[in-house]
Amino acid sequence: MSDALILEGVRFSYGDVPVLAGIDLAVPTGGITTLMGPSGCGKSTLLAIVAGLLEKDAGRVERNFERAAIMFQDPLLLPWRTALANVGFALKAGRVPAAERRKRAGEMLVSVGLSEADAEKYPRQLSGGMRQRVALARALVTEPDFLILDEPFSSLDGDLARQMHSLVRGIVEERGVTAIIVTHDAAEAARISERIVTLSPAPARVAGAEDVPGPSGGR
Amino acid sequence: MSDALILEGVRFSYGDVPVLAGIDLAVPTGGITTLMGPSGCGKSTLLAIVAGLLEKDAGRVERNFERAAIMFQDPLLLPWRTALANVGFALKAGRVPAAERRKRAGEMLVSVGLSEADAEKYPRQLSGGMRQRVALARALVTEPDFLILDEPFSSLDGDLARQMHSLVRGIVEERGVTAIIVTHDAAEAARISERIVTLSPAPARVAGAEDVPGPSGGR
Amino acid sequence: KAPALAEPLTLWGIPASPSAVFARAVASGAIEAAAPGTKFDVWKSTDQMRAGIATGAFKMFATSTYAAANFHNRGAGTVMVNVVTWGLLYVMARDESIATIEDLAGKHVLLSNKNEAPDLLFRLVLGWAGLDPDKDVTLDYVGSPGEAVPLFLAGRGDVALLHEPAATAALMRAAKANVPIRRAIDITEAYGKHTGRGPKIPQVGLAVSEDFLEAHPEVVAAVHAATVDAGTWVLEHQQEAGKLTAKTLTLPAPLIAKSLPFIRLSVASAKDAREDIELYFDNLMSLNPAIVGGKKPDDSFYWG
Amino acid sequence: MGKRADRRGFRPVLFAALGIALLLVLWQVGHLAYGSLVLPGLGETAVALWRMTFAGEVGPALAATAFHAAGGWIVGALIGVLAGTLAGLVDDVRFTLRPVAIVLLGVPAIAWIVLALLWFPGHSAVVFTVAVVTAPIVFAAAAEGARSLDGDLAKMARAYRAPPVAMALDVYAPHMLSHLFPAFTATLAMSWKVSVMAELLSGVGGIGDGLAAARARVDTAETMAWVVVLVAVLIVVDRLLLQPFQRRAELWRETGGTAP
Amino acid sequence: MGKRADRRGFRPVLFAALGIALLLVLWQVGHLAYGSLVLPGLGETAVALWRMTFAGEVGPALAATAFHAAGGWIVGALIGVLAGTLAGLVDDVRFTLRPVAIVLLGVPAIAWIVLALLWFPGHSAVVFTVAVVTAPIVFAAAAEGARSLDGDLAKMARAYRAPPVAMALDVYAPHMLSHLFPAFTATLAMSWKVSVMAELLSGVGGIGDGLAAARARVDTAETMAWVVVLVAVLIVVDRLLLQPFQRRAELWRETGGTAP
Ligand SMILES: Nc1ncnc2c1ncn2[C@@H]1O[C@H](COP(=O)(O)OP(=O)(O)OP(=O)(O)O)[C@@H](O)[C@H]1O
Ligand SMILES: Nc1ncnc2c1ncn2[C@@H]1O[C@H](COP(=O)(O)OP(=O)(O)OP(=O)(O)O)[C@@H](O)[C@H]1O
Ligand SMILES: [Mg+2]
Ligand SMILES: [Mg+2]
Repeated sequence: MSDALILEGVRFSYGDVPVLAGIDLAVPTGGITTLMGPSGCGKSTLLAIVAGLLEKDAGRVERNFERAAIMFQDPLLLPWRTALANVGFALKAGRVPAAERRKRAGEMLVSVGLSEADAEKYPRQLSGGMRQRVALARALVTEPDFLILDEPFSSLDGDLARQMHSLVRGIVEERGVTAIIVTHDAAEAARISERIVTLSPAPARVAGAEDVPGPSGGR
Repeated sequence: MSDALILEGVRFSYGDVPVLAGIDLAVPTGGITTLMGPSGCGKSTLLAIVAGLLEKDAGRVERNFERAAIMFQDPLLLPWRTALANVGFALKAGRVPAAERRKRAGEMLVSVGLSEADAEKYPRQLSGGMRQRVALARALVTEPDFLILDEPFSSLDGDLARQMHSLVRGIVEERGVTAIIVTHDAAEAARISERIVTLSPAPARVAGAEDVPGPSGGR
Repeated sequence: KAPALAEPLTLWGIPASPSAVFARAVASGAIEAAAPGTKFDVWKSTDQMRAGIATGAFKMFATSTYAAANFHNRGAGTVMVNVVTWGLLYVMARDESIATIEDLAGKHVLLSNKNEAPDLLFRLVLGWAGLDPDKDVTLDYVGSPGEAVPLFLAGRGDVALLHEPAATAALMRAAKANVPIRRAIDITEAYGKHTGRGPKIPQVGLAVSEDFLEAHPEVVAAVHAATVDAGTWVLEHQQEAGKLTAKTLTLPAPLIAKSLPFIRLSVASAKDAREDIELYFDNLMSLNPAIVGGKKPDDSFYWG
Repeated sequence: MGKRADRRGFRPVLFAALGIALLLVLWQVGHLAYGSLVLPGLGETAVALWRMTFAGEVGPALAATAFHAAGGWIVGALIGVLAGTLAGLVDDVRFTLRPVAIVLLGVPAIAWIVLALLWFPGHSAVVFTVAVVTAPIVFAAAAEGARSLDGDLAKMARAYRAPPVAMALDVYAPHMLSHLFPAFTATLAMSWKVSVMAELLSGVGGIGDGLAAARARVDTAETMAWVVVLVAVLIVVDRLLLQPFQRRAELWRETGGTAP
Repeated sequence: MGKRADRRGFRPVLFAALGIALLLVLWQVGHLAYGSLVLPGLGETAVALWRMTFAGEVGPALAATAFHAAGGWIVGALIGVLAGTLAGLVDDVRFTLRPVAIVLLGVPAIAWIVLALLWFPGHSAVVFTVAVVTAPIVFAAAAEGARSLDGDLAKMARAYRAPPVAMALDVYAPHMLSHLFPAFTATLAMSWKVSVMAELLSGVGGIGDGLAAARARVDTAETMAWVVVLVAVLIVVDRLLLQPFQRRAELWRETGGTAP
């Protein structure tokens, strides 16, 4: 099995403050890799580099995927667009016609558990967990082959979190998507992912990478 | 033991959409009550009513405390102020002199695990978990007798979350503070609180309220 | 025979009562033979005139003599054809006691257009009467008669220096509002007394662009001749002249008509008026040489 | 619901009327204090307005000035928005254009009206003058709007490879409108004043001519009548064009506005 | 670090110089195309400026105009900020003041300069005129700034019972400055133009007088020299006063600006 993502000696600093002190990581194609590590160690920064939003200072990044979608730690919804329009926004890159955009966005919102009434709400009218799910829907709707999710389930109650786990796992398994997910919940990591990568405190290195026995069996 | 907070038949709706359909709740003075419930059921709304930020449509709210401090679900930091100044901002109501403000804010930031360098950073230079801790520090620094925390530990890694649990428990026990904390993590709730109140899906009612056996023993 | 005009000529008047002469000159049809289709219009601001001169769109236009000299000296090719009006500047007063320049001592004078000819003329006659313009009177400048008149009528200042038709407009408005004001001093009289040449200040006339003059001397001659006749006609038919000019000038006909006796209408070719013009320039230059462009214009400035 | 309906319909009109009434009262007080020569009364002004309207003076002048003001405003606002957005996004462009904007704003019209008349004879000189006043004010607002956009939202949009149109319409425009609207309101109101002044200087007709004529014959009632015409048009344009547009653009801020 | 230093020091000046050079080139081209009567050359203007400076004409006129412009601007900006903030926070106040602002913006100065001259004789008439132009533009920006403040931040501040001063300084001001700065820049630049025009109308001295005198004798070189003085002062004021202030106020946006 080839690797969807290879990082070699990736370094990064904000100004003079080093955050990533040489990250070596290979993410195999297909399946879920979870990323853990103490708060402020550089997980979000690493994801931004993987997504190409930040330029590494040194090292090598090899991306063997076509279409990545990222869900940020903050929902980052457009405050002046409804939930539906926010999800549809992600489809604008693909020049999807407007009607089709609405349809697919609406379906995806249903998948993450939002009602039709909620779909017409503006972000400030949504609860924290609902905003998080809109952001998740926005990432999923683009049908990416590489998913980058930064703490996607942190504001969801247990039941809903489990529903979202199976949604994501379902997509990963059906379409052979590779996903890299940041979480602070060890149980969650064990339940959904094939592999857990742990970062050390900043300046971060990979402190450990272990395969989860019977990955999707835990669900 | 008297109750710090009593809600009777509290109702609230956003426009025509009912969110709280008659909440009856009594929070005893001292100790921690956790509030759980599905995403979007109205927990944050309830807290806003308790804090006096939203006006109930009907029902009775009795507040037997002097000084409440609230930590919102979003950190809501002032983007143009450093972490230190954001924490110090909470002290401006008490007409605390500037030097004293800086001192107390700095100490509280240390308690939530932020370094002196981090204290001088603007919110956008902080990681998600760090912002959450600044918001927590801002709530704690005012030395309230009633603490309202909306998902205060959701973006923190396990170790840090446990540190913050003991910080909050310490304050609650030492100063006899009453706290009401929203969380989605049942284990966390069991570990830190004396009582768990569960809300039903919106329009929300109290679905259950159970005492945790040996509350602080779990730590 | 000279070539026909490429396009019909426009005779540009100044925005004041003397334009009645040009309106009549065009309306009389006397120019038709030489320049068929000639129209009469009025420029609104000196900027418009300057732009017209720069582009050559203004071929024949009324302007003050010193401005024409200034343009001439700056190489804009401006030639003075004639002088139409010979003094239209007055001191208006509320007070019966003011009759001569000397009476202005210690008074508060409201006046407009600082540094322009009216201002300079007033300073001249004050000086000749032994008054220091900066010490013996208080000069209160505003931008234009548009501000000076209402302020004066509202009680600001002891006297106001106004030229026609603002002076007449002020009188008419004052009559309506029952404010007693009167034409107290004729500046032109004072000027004439000092120069010894009579009450004659060659203030406004018709100018022509050099290029146009070269190409169509006969048109210029015809226009001048028509202006001379029009001058006489206007003095004899003041009411009609007022009506004729009212629309273009956007002033009421009665106002124009009432103002006409006070502008010393008399058309003389620039060459005939040269002595008076040069004397006028000498006087202006004694206060501010730059007003005519630093020197008196040469012979080519005077047509006739 | 009831409260929101109030906000849209009846209340704004009521309070706008209050503002206008306030001005009218001040005006009448001024008239009583200073007399007709300085400030004519409401009555005489109304009479003058009536007469002018029936004499057919108002219509054509209004049309001419409206054309000058609207034309200049549209041109100026367009240039201002484009240049300003660019300046907000690219620092160096901002550094370069800032002195240019200051020059355009700081140099009085009389200093270049002749040039304007040469370049654009007749009406276009007035249009140009209005555009020159409008553009730099809109430019400054647009530049700050583009600059102050939440960097994270832009980052998000880039991550989703939003095409330029989507970037402009979904990400930048809604944020920038909040900066642009005040500039639009201000310049729209100013455009009429500026075009009146430019009409006076360039002699191309419009309300400026009427105003100058009224002043020349010291007819203060007629002068005020022209001012009333001007202001009435401005308030109507603001109310019927700008405000509804602004309300629609800012809907997202208000909906469900029962929040504290 | 290096990049940030560039942003602050050298680069802005370089590109501002580029903008100014561009204007100068355009000017000279205009001169060559139209001749001195319309637009004097750089050389003649420099000579005229030199002469005027040494004749001691520039200094006092500049001082007078600076006093008018600065005085009027400060008064107008203050009123605009206060009234605008109030209008942004209270809907009904906004509805009431909006037509007032439009009237102030839309009525040409010649329509009320007589009144201004009666109320405020001498210099204060000019100061008043500048304030009247400044206030409504700042008002509009301030109103929108106060209106568009993140409601959640205000809610947070209220929850912490922030005293009014803290509310103003920590919550509202930093957000509003982003709306106010463009309005400040624009009105500051305009204030000089307006005060020159008002000086022309009211004859109280200052650059307006000089400009009028130069125009009266069709001395285009001297006219341009006055304009150059005006613009130079504006650019220097903007650079030394407004820009550093703005940079400090917006520091939080940029710090650590290596982010994408
Ligand atoms: N400003 C608002 N206007 C309209 N509806 C709102 C507004 N704020 C919240 N709501 C609605 O009220 C309901 C409850 O929201 P609330 O934020 O209280 O939920 P919550 O229990 O805190 O959820 P979460 O666990 O996701 O944070 C949601 O359905 C939401 O859409
Ligand atoms: N724009 C920035 N400028 C300067 N420093 C930054 C910036 N963004 C992040 N940092 C710093 O980089 C470090 C890593 O931040 P990052 O957001 O990657 O952490 P994280 O691992 O995602 O933490 P968390 O679990 O709390 O989200 C932190 O110390 C933070 O202060
Ligand atoms: Mg993070
Ligand atoms: Mg919530």
